[in-house]
Amino acid sequence: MRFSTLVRHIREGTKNVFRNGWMSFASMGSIIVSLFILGVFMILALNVDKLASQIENQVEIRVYLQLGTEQAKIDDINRQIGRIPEVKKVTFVSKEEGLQRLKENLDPDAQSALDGYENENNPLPDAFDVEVFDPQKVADVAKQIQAINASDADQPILGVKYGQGTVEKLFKITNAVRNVGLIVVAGLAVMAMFLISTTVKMTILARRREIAIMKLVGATNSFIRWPFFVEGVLIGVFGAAVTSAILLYGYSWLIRTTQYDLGLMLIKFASMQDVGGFIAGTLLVLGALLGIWGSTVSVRKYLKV
Amino acid sequence: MRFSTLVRHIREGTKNVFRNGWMSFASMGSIIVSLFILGVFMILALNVDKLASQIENQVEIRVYLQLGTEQAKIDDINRQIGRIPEVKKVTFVSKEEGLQRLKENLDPDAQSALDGYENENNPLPDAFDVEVFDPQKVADVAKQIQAINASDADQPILGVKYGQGTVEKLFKITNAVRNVGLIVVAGLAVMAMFLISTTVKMTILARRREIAIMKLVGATNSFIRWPFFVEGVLIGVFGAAVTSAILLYGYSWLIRTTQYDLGLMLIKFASMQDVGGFIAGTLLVLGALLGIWGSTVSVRKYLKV
Amino acid sequence: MIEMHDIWKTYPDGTVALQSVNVVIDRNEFVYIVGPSGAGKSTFMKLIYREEVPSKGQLSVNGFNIGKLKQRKIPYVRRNIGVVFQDYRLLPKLTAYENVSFAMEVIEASKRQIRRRTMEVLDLVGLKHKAGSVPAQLSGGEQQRIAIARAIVNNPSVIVADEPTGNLDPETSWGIMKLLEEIHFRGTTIVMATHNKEIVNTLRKRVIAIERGTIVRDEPRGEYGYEI
Amino acid sequence: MIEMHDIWKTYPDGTVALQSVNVVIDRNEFVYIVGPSGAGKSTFMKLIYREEVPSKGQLSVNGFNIGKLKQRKIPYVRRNIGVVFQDYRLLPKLTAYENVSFAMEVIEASKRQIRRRTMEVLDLVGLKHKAGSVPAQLSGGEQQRIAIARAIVNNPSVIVADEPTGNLDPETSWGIMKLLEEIHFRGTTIVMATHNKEIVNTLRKRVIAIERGTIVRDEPRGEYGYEI
Ligand SMILES: Nc1ncnc2c1ncn2[C@@H]1O[C@H](COP(=O)(O)OP(=O)(O)OP(=O)(O)O)[C@@H](O)[C@H]1O
Ligand SMILES: Nc1ncnc2c1ncn2[C@@H]1O[C@H](COP(=O)(O)OP(=O)(O)OP(=O)(O)O)[C@@H](O)[C@H]1O
Ligand SMILES: [Mg+2]
Ligand SMILES: [Mg+2]
Repeated sequence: MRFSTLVRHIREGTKNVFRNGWMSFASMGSIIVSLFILGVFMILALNVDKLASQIENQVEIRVYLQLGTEQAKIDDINRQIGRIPEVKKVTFVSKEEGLQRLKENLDPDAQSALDGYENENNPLPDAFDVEVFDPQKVADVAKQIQAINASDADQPILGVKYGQGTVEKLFKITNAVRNVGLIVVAGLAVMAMFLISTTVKMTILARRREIAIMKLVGATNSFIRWPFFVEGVLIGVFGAAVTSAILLYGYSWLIRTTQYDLGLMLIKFASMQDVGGFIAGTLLVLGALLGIWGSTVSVRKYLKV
Repeated sequence: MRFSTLVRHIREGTKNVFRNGWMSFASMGSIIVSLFILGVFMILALNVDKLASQIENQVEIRVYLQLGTEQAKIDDINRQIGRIPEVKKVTFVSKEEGLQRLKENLDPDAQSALDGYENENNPLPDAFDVEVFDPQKVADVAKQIQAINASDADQPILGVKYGQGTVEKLFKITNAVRNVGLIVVAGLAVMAMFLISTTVKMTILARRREIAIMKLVGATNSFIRWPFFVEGVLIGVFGAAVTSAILLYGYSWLIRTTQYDLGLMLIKFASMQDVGGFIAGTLLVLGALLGIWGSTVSVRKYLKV
Repeated sequence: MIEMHDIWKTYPDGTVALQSVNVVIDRNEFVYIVGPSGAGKSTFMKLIYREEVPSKGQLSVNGFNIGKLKQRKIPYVRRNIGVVFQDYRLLPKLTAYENVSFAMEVIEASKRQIRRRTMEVLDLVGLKHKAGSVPAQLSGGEQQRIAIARAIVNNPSVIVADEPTGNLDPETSWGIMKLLEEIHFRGTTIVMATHNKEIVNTLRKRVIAIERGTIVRDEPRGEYGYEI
Repeated sequence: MIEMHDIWKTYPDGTVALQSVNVVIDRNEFVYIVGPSGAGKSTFMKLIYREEVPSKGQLSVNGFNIGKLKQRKIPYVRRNIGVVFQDYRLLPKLTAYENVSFAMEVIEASKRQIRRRTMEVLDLVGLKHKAGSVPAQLSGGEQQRIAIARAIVNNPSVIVADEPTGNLDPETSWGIMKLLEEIHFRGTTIVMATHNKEIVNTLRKRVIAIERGTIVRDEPRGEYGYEI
């Protein structure tokens, strides 16, 4: 191919975007709609993932000790728990600290209800907070800690708590959300493909005569394809750019307006830095690919004239 | 209009669906995609709503009494709480029942930890469970109950609990979910309108010549519009039927496969009876409207020949 | 029946297609419009069936003031005019039969009437055997004859034919001319643009010659030619 | 140069358009194809530039066996054939200039060459002043002349013209015929389907008459007519 021919193809492709006004607009519309939906779900997925790992990181085991366990025994148990390979960190929580925490969790009004339970009146047991490396191992580690009792006649461990099954429930929920999300994204991707291929087929149908005439004048297949290719890239990239702009602007707005409300619940959206580049990059690449795929692969059918 | 002309319009409209093969398919595709997305969000919304009201109904106030409060006093407080207009039901939970409930909430392994706390060793206070009519009034009612202390020198109420702010958090979450859902649905509806109007414009563009010729032969506007109307209804209704089928089949599959997992969490999807008719009905009406709107309103522009 | 007073037509791109055209065509006249390529013949015809509107001047057809016609009335004016377009304008997805019967459905004729009359005119143009073919399956001349059949099917009071024999061999052309003459004898006004010298010079009728947008000659029983 | 041996063409709907056609057209011949409407003239021409393929028989053009031609080779065969289609087939969104220059871009001519040659042929068909108009802004005859300009722009070795004067007035027609004759004198083979008796009988060339799909007459320096 001559260089001047390449220039011609790029010029033609660009011109065609405008010449086919409505058709270009419609193709771009399909791409925008598809990418928008995909983008929304990507953002959703990123946030669910972030939320899930936040929650997972908060999963701790609480080990309660018999009232009146001696300091030597406490240190021993501390060491024994620390030796379990899955355990990341063990923190001793004395009954005084426990009471303090309890108070902090209550309404200021209700805090006075705990007055008089300090020091020797403190009914709480001493305890350990145990963090594990892999949150999914929590149940297993809890059993191992409970087993320490077996080697000790004093049965110093009163109980091991890790949320009475809420952890399992939590994992079931986050896994379910992830799976449903995946299915929905896959379904929408198929819909998007259908949508774009339909638009493309309509565009091509409208231009079938045009392609036929070009062929009858002696144009080779690649000569016909090139401007379509350029057209596809332009439409795809532009569509993706528009989508990214809408999505990221909308997302930053969402973060700003919900900051206060959700901040109270210690829930935080994935930040713009985390999301922005990833979304824009993915959408631009996808947009270009969709555009190219749409405008070139489907031309093939009509090239056999 | 003669009856035979009406028959002719219906016949022509039906024929046109097939004559314009790809175009019809594309229009139907747009309608299916739009309705599908709308349907998914409708189902989501129905479930969130159901979940929210389930959770809301579970919101209760727990009123703890000072240790050793006499039966007469207990009955008196019971009556006072019952007199608050927002209160639906008051149930007395003795400390024995409280311990029993606590035990049931624990793992069988851990239940033995509570052995020895029965009867006179029971450290729990007596309590009331208070249900209110409107869950959003919980905080208010709690304050009124706490105020009973003010008229009693004994200060018989140890504390009033209703989830330490979790209720407020819950409402914030469910309201946020509802609002975000509404925004997303509105956004998608706009997208769907755009999508369909684009498809229609493309269809019309392809048939502009056809319409022009009809007009030049002396066809009135309504004569031209009728078959488009019939075509629109057919495409819209058929598209909606396909969408409903996909959605409801998919939903019943979802219910079936997650039944076991989610059943454990006491979470339940809205049933097919609740969802089925509503979704199918709404989609069919919307489909027909979209089809008619698409095929007739947009014809107008090209009727001025 | 057709009256033009100082008609001008300027297209949006600035092309002046007609300049100060004054013409009266009476009921039951037969008029040839001749002139070189690009003279304004098709524009002249398009004004009559209101595909284009005059930029200036007074035009009335069958008593209707075309310039001030209400949108709602246009179809009814057109129903009295049968048009053979220079580029045929057949509906590509309809068969030859449907392309013709369509024009009758528009005026809400009865089903039986439509069947009978459509087959009749297809026979008149010699294409009964091609009734089921779509335009893409017809030769150029065959498409032109379908266009003629559509124009005459409703027995309009005016027939406007833009080069109806452009793609026909001399023999078929004569067949079509005989058909038009017969229709003319039965009382139809015929306005026909043509380049066919032989036809114009043999079948002598009124000849209006247009050149560069102006009428340069208007003779009853004239000959082909447009140089002044 | 063009050789047909026992060529048959049956369209998918069963229409037999050509039956057992045998013809040899040499380099630098000028041939008229005549015949009534629907005889098979356009089909005959479509086979030459391979818009249609023969159902049976041997066809070679410029030494290529058209029936067995590889898809990849078709464009290069077509580049040596300039075609004037009966229905023009101009690209509706391109201007007159672009419609013509497009045929040169296809063969990757240089930009300067394209400019010069395109304006040259537009001038030859008398439409330099309409270079910027799209087909919808051109009269029937003007569109036809753009189609002719496109066919000759690349100096092909064969020109296949399907009724190139169907929508032209006699004077413009003669202009086009002079153009074709000049091109013919410079060594181009010309195959032209026509209904124009005057041209055929004045500008005497070889005449092939087709009727109902068969060649009924083939005379050097023949006259218009196809009855046996
Ligand atoms: N839609 C349009 N926009 C701009 N110019 C136009 C349009 N239609 C026609 N013209 C121009 O107006 C002039 C007259 O065109 P018209 O079609 O009336 O010619 P004609 O006499 O019918 O020619 P022919 O014999 O070639 O059909 C021509 O120069 C043509 O280019
Ligand atoms: N694509 C097609 N499918 C079916 N039949 C066709 C097709 N194209 C042409 N025909 C038929 O084949 C026959 C020959 O057609 P062709 O176009 O070759 O005629 P022609 O000699 O060019 O006529 P004209 O002078 O009217 O252009 C006609 O009867 C026509 O109806
Ligand atoms: Mg004209
Ligand atoms: Mg032909």
